[in-house]
Amino acid sequence: MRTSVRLFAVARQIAGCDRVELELPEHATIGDLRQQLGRDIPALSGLLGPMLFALDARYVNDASLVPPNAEIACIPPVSGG
Amino acid sequence: MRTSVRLFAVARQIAGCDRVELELPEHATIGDLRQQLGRDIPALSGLLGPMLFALDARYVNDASLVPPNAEIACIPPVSGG
Amino acid sequence: MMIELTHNPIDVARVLASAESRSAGAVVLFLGTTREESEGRRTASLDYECYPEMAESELSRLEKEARQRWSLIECSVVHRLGHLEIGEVSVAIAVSSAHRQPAFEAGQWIIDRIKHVVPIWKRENWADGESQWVHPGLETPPTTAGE
Amino acid sequence: MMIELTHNPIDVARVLASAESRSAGAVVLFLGTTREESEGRRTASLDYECYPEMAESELSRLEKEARQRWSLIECSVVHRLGHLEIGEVSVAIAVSSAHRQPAFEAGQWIIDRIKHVVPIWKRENWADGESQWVHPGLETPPTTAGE
Repeated sequence: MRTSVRLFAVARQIAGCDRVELELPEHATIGDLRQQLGRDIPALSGLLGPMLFALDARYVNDASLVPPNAEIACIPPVSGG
Repeated sequence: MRTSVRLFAVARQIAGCDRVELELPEHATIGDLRQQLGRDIPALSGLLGPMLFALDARYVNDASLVPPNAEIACIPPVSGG
Repeated sequence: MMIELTHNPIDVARVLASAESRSAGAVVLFLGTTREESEGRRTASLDYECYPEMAESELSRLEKEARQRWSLIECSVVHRLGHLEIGEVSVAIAVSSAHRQPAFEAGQWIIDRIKHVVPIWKRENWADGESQWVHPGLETPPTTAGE
Repeated sequence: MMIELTHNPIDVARVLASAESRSAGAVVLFLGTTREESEGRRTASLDYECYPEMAESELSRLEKEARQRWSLIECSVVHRLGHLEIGEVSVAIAVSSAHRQPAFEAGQWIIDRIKHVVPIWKRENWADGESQWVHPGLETPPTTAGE
């Protein structure tokens, strides 16, 4: 399935765009998505370890399933405040 | 020696004045002053236990000597802030 | 740095501005405000008095001690005196530091110490007409108005 | 209560006013401000970006959780976005409570949590011309201006 991932801050900088489209198998997890993202954008792979992911604006862990048509966001370590 | 003590808040209210003159022996301590204050203003005696005293605007304890011509103040438990 | 006792309403913006700095990453402002209710009894207004010479020197000592304990950039304390209506600011403390922890800790420490050592006293003018000096640990008799 | 993300300078007086209440005895205001120096390197300016939908909902969650943890009267959080010069306010948190302890604790807790969970990121624009996204725990490459 086709999944769109929003990118922010350093991830957006490195990818050169604020959204990337990944091809994932059915029943893929966030962990699978993390790996696919590293394969599709090799420059990102070294930075993905500490990144979190959000599904419909809520944090999820690597075991969570990626539903079709969900809004997925890649969240680098935050530095607001 | 003649010693003047400044009174504030409830002590001033009860004494009815903001300053009281006490007659103390030479080499009297703050502890002596505390007792004399209670004898001179009996209505105050029940409240003096938790009161502190200041000499020239610094807290002192009951063992401190009362020097001549010092500014002594009776400091009830504070409630600023 | 601003250490003041004032009979006028506290200019909170001015206290806050006194703590601003290009090297500060954090500013903590504490405001003590007069509450309508105290231990279940309604307050109409409050009066604050102090031992002026000593209150100011004790506030300065607290500012100096706070600077010894924490790495602060600015530190200001302004305490109101006289008659206050409900909702007014009785004390304003503004502290700035490079990082947030010292500013929070120093602000909290200063207001705690004010409530223990600075010779300032408040009188509650209860809504039922009685007035009473507040002295923690002492049972105080009511006063008549204006005393 | 005021939970906001804004590209305009934060109106600190308005945030503070939003926390005022006749039943409050304490108001704590925290300001995060942009520092001229960070770990020994000079900063010229900063840029903040966020994941808008999630940043706002995370700030709301923090406000709700703070109210569950402490007895608060008011609680407001405003975070700035976009380009900030040195000395500007990046975040303002105002908390009021009957007594001072909850306001201090909640204020401190909210800024700590913001720095851990709210998807907002800053880019340091160093005085030497380099820019760099800040991601605690990640070594980030410099960016070229305007990227």
